[in-house]
Amino acid sequence: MASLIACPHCGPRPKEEFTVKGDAAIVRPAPDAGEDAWYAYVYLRDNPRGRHKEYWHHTSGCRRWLVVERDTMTHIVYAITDASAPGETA
Amino acid sequence: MSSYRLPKGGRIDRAKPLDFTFDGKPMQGFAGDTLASALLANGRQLVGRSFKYHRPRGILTAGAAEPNALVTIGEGGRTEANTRATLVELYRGLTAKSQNRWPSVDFDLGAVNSLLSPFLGAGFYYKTFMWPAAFWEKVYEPIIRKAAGLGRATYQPDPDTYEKCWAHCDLLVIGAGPAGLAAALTAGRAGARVILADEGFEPGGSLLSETAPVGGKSATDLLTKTLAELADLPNVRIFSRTTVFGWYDGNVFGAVESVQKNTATVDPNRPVERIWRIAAREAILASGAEERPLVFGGNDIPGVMMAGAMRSYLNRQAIAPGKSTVLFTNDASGYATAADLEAAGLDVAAIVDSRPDAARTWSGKARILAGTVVDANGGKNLKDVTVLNNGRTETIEADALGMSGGWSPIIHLACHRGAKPVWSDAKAAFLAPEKQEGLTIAGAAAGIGSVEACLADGAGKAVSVLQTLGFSNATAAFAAAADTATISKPLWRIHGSKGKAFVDYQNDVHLKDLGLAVNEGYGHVELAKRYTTNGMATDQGKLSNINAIGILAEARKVSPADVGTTTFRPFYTPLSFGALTGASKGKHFQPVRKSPLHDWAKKNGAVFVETGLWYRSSWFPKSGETTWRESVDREVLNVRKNAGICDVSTLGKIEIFGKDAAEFLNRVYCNAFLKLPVSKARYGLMLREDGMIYDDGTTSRLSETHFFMTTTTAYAAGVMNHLEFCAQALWPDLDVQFSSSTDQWAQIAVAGPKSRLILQTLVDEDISDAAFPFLGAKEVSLCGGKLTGRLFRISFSGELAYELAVPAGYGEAVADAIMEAGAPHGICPYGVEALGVMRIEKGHVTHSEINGTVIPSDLGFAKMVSTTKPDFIGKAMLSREGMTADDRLSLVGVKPLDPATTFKTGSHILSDGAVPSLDNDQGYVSSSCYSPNLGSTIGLALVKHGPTRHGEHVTVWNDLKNEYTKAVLCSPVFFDPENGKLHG
Amino acid sequence: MRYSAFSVFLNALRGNKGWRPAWRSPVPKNHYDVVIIGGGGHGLATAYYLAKEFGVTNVAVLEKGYIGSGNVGRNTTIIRSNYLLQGNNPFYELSMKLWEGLEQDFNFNAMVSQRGVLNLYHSDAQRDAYTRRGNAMRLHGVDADLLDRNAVRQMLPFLDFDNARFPIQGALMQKRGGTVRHDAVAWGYARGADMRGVDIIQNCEVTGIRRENGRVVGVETSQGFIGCGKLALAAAGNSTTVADMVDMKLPIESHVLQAFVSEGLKPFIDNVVTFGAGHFYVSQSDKGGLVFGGDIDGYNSYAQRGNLATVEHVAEAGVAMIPALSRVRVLRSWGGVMDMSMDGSPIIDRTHIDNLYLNAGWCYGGFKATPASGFCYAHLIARNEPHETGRAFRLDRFARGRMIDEKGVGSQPNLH
Amino acid sequence: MADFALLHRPALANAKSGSFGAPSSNGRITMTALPEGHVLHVLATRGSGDLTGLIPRIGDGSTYAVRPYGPGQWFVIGDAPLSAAEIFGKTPVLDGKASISDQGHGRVRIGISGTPVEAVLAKGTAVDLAVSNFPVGHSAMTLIGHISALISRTGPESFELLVLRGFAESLWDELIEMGLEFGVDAKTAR
Ligand SMILES: Cc1cc2nc3c(=O)[nH]c(=O)nc-3n(C[C@H](O)[C@H](O)[C@H](O)COP(=O)(O)OP(=O)(O)OC[C@H]3O[C@@H](n4cnc5c(N)ncnc54)[C@H](O)[C@@H]3O)c2cc1C
Ligand SMILES: NC(=O)c1ccc[n+]([C@@H]2O[C@H](COP(=O)([O-])OP(=O)(O)OC[C@H]3O[C@@H](n4cnc5c(N)ncnc54)[C@H](O)[C@@H]3O)[C@@H](O)[C@H]2O)c1
Ligand SMILES: Cc1cc2nc3c(=O)[nH]c(=O)nc-3n(C[C@H](O)[C@H](O)[C@H](O)COP(=O)(O)O)c2cc1C
Ligand SMILES: [Zn+2]
Repeated sequence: MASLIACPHCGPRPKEEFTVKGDAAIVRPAPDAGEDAWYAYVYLRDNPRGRHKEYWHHTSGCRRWLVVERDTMTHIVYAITDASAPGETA
Repeated sequence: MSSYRLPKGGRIDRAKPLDFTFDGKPMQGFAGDTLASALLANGRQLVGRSFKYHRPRGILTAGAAEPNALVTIGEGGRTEANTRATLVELYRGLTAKSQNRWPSVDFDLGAVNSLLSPFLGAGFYYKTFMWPAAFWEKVYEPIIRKAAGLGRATYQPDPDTYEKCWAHCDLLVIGAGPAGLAAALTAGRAGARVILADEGFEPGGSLLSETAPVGGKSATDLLTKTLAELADLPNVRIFSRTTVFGWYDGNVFGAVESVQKNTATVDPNRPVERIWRIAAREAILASGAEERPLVFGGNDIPGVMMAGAMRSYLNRQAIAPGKSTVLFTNDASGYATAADLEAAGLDVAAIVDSRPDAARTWSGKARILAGTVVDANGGKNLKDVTVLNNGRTETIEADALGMSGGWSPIIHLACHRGAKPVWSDAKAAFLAPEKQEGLTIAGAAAGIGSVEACLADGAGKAVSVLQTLGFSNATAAFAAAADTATISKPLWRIHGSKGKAFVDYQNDVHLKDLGLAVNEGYGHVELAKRYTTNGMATDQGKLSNINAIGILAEARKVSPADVGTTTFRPFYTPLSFGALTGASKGKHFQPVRKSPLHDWAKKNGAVFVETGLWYRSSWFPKSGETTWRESVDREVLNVRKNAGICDVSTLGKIEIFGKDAAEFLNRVYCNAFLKLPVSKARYGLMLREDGMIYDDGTTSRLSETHFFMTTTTAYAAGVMNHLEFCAQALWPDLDVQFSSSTDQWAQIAVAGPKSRLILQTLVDEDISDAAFPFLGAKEVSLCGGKLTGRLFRISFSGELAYELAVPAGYGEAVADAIMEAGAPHGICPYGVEALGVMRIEKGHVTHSEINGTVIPSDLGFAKMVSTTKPDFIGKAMLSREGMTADDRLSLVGVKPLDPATTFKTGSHILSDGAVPSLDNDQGYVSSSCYSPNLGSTIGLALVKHGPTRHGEHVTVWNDLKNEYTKAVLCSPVFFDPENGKLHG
Repeated sequence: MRYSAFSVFLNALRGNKGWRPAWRSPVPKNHYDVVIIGGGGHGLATAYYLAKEFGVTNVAVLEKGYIGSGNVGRNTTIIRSNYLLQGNNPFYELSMKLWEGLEQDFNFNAMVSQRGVLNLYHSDAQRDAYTRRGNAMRLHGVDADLLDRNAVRQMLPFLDFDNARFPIQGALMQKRGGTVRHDAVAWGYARGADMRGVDIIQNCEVTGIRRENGRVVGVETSQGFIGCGKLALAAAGNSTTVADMVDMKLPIESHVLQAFVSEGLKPFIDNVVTFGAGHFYVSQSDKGGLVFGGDIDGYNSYAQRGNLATVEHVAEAGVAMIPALSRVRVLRSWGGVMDMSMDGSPIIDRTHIDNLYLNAGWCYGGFKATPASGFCYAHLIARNEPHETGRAFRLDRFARGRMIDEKGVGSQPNLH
Repeated sequence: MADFALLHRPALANAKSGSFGAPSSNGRITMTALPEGHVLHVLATRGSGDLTGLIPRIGDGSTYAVRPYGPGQWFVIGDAPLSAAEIFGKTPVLDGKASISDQGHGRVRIGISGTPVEAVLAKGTAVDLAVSNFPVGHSAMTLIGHISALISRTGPESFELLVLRGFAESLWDELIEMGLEFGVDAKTAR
């Protein structure tokens, strides 16, 4: 996938400009959420076949963390948003 | 010139003769020849030997699918094995050699394999060579490996250069045959940005060898006119000699342009090959169709050729295939070739047509036999062919045999992103989806036969693609036309052959191998491929796969639709490492990052070491010093006695701004930062969310809302990304911003008892212990206000020490000034080696210890982990059982009992007298050095129950070097444990 | 039919008409004692050892494609046991020992070729890490040698010793490491299992797992329901998908790793060599192709194909290591979908359902593990008790803080 | 240290200088090490709104002094070096809406121009530099080969690159190589 990722701030850029971190669907639990919640956050993944959200950092561009939503089987990209404002689609 | 070159005709330039050699023999061709056509012109049909049986092989095709005519071209570092003669544009001075033969291509001892072929059937090696067990590596495999491969590569480095580029367009058209030209012209006229790529050295595709009129006009005129118009359109770029090798996600196409593969005198200013990554909004694949060979006995004898290839050689390079030619066809193509041969005055002995019901409108001289060629006969060249005609066998003398089994659309690229080809009974071929997101197939690649229909299809499809791109004005450059081509029922194999009937020429897979695969349970198309190696040669089954599928279908008694194809994968044709590498090779493999003090260090005699992309100064040898240890020992002793100066500019530096900066730092470090006073530095530990230490460094507060963080050199980029992640993704409501200032500051450590004295001569403010105590951090004025810098009183060496940051461009001037000011005090420059020694002496950890599997308590930092902060990265996971278990490896010092003995980093620790075993493994030495202050090797080690074992005798075990050192575990702080010097 | 030089000879004289299928294509039975999901190396090896070593023969291996269509059929075939950590090292050594006798054991020539694996190092820090690793290996009796620059140069003079951006300082070598003909491993185990009564069922995709009273009773498949006494997952790359059928989340992500083969060349490189200053490793197949690979593409993927950027990255490292590769042409690239676990190490364990077993998380290194994995897993399934050697590969190790993290990069799978 | 001479060492002091590559006289590439003046990295404070009107006020008023490259991030560039005090003096203009990080030494400017300049840069960056897509005055932070840099178009056939000091020489060398086929005149002297 991702020969080009359309950064909402910079436009289409090649994968080499980005750093990928992983699942963006998981939410960091509250500090006191308990062992299970933290174990799930740090270690367990849905790893979906199909639509998946993940974090990409435009390291060699605008240095924003993005949430890329794409299909893990076809690599079709549905949406790319800034991680700070996940509601908006560019 | 030879009798094979016709006296006139073709697109060659007879005014430009080109000398070349084949197997050392001088030959001549013309501009416009390929190596293959030039070899044919010189009467050379036998050009190679097959992989397994070493069968003599000739030129089979005129294009990318060539399985036989593989030669080694070039000399020395330019040696290129397995090069398809059919794609090499002839040039003056070309040297070509045949392959996989010994002693010569005409007489090859390897051909005995052919006699053994009953024993060497598909997969024979899986069933034997197993006994005795030791024989595989010693006897069998070496023999097999010796026989492996076709050409021989060179070990010499490549003298030429390569590069990689990006290109952008609205429409990429792949293939400049009629369909592609029509599409490009249509799009070009509409004003779209167009790239038209074709692997040939002349655009035109099949038009280049077309003699029949197209739409009533000459094909050549049509081509010339179209190319001229395209050349005039500024928005159209034509990439000749450019093969599109892969279709990737995001509609990026990989293409390789051969820039200087057509010359023996390479211009060093230009690359020999160039990769294009083409970002196309839309693409049209107009790659044409591949003619199918027919599977009959002896179908590999030199002289047997694809009918279309024969036609192409005849019309493009004026080559006669032989004196007497037979055409064996299951398709109209054979007739077109026969007609052109006769028109050129050549003798066509017969046209053998396998289609019982073929409606023929043949008006030529050659007789037509309804039937099949069952065997081609001959050794190193074709002598005659055996034809089965209405149950009657007839032998026809011929030195050339053209075959056509119909056409397969070239859909390779259309399947690179997962699309599966679907069998079409109507087209008797596998077709890819005609339209996928970003890619449309046109022309023969979409199963269209006649030229007019291809032109119309290319133009029409371009119009609809352009409409989706918003070019609503697009109009087709060619009028609609019905496809007049007929499709024949496929003929997968010929029955009744005596000789070996090859399916995959290069890998010598023949009919029986596929039968065997089915019998043995490997009938699935993918298993058959792997078991027989059909389709795995350098041509990737361009010719063989379709017939193999048909044969498997027959053997399994199913339709080709049920067999399906194997997976099409990049690359469309093999691609050189050099092209893929581009300019990033040798010393340019990765860029160099230089410290602002690089030249200062160099001038002071530094020996450099690669550290990531940086070069860091390792040590500074003085004349008379013969080993690095001498220099390092001197530097260490001098720093501890007088003073030293060290370039620490490579440390990561991050400016952190914002009213929530303190809160932010409090969350990313495990220790407290909220209340760090302005003008103070603090050592911080940054954990990962799983509790492991990620990085360490000092962070200073320059104002309420401005912090300055340092990271380790190696983790600078990672920490910056991490901070941005935390700020943008985890806590977007915090007001905090980051600016990397690693390159802004030349950072200079000045350490040693005299460091204050020396620095005070430069720093305008008072830096006495009272005014500027340990962990002070502030902006300072230098040299009477000439410059502003930042001064930090921090120490990695354990000495009274400072780090002074000055704007990078002034780094050298300031370093010189410090050297000058320090000269009377005995200052010396020191490198990272001495730094390493001093930090080990002090028990300070680095990434040798912080290796991603340690938590703060492992390194004695338990107290740094805040118990009061509600949250910080890594907090939650620290309480797991395994993180609190007391058998974790933890930090100790280790030193040899006998200071004359030594040990190395990476040695393991065994309890005194314990048998070496993993169970007895107590840990390992993570860092070690010779300490000139202690007069002994010392080390830091991570050992089970480490801190409780000070004083215990152990063996430091380095079996790799047969070094087993008696040692004692001790405190990791070897030097000045009271920190007297630090506060000095 | 036993395979031997003699049988090849005999059959050749009879026109090679006598060969029978290497394994049957049975219609699935209604019920098996053990059903294994996944006809890759591990699933087939498990079946083989269940039958051969533990006498459990009423076994079916269900494979959604053809056997070997997964990673066993698309890996770079490297075997080695040069592991660092206590949980890994003995396990991979057990595997190496099994490789060493495998062909005679299952009567199929898988071309186990112990041609030596060299890991180059380019810095003092890398040398130190290899010293630690090599000694860990030696502690367990595994062969390891630390070569200096000259020794490497003697063996591999064609590496870049003169113009390298990151000069080669030496290498950690395991002589017993090498390669194995990947497909033959699948085929050999399949044939061996089949001969002992195991049903190998291809084109049979498991689409659901039926449970009654908290126990697995069978699987829904594209060929209908198949009952089982015990169910064993061995669906490398798709483990989470199958686990999801029983609502089990795993510490695993699926990632794609690409591999490549060059055009066939006369003998060019004898050993397996791994670059230390970039992502590149290479060996030459017995056919003559240079088989090589690099880093994973880095994002979750269930598509068996990769990215051009990664291809370039690998080629760049390749030429940095062996400049003469420049004129060698790459023939084909492909991808495999792997389970990347959160510490880079595998899982062989029971699950919260007491007749459901898990074998997963092999990352890019599970081919070499095939024999030991099959053996230990068969032990676990047959005895309901982990084999001594695979004991550390527990599923709960993350929750317990007992990760087996060779690389030390933590819970980010794309970094392992 | 009264006699201390505050010598500035340019980042490209030792970089290659002269004419390289093809001897053609038309369509050559010119590379120039631009003055190491001031480079201010300006970072918007959270929630500070649209600052497009504000940022130019800390610049020197020259064309293209302000180069936006990401949300809330700009480089403000000029030929004159600024002291720490001068930079500090600008902060009131920003009224707490943005912070300034001095990058005057951390980032180096390279000018590159000539008829084939787009073709040369296309050997490094995936940004579509066609003037229709990347007009004069446009800036983009991107990778050029393996090095990241801010590309700004300053004319139909001229660009400026802003690169980290430590990488400047490497990028300089790479640009020369990329231009060889057209011929390059590289000037480090000012
Ligand atoms: C490119 C590449 C290179 C590698 N190189 C090496 C190497 O050099 N050395 C090394 O040790 N390791 C290597 N590996 C890793 C190694 O290949 C794998 O770890 C190992 O093969 C995994 O085990 P397996 O053989 O059982 O997997 P697989 O062969 O993938 O078997 C799993 C099977 O399960 C099937 N399956 C999945 N879901 C279902 C379902 N629902 N129903 C039925 N069947 C299902 C799949 O079709 C597949 O056939 C590499 C991997 C890749 C991708
Ligand atoms: N039944 C048939 O399909 C059939 C049969 C016989 C002849 N033809 C003839 O074939 C022609 C078809 O025209 P067309 O335009 O579709 O095809 P074409 O064969 O004329 O042109 C295809 C061009 O694409 C190029 N090409 C292929 N793959 C490429 C790649 N990956 N990268 C770069 N270039 C690549 C080839 O070099 C060739 O020049 C017509 O003249 C038609 O009469 C078709
Ligand atoms: C060790 C090894 C060697 C290979 N050698 C070749 C080869 O010589 N020719 C070839 O076409 N493919 C070769 N392949 C690649 C296969 O054709 C195929 O691409 C791979 O097994 C993945 O399967 P797929 O492409 O069908 O998905 C090889 C694969 C492996 C794992
Ligand atoms: Zn961006």
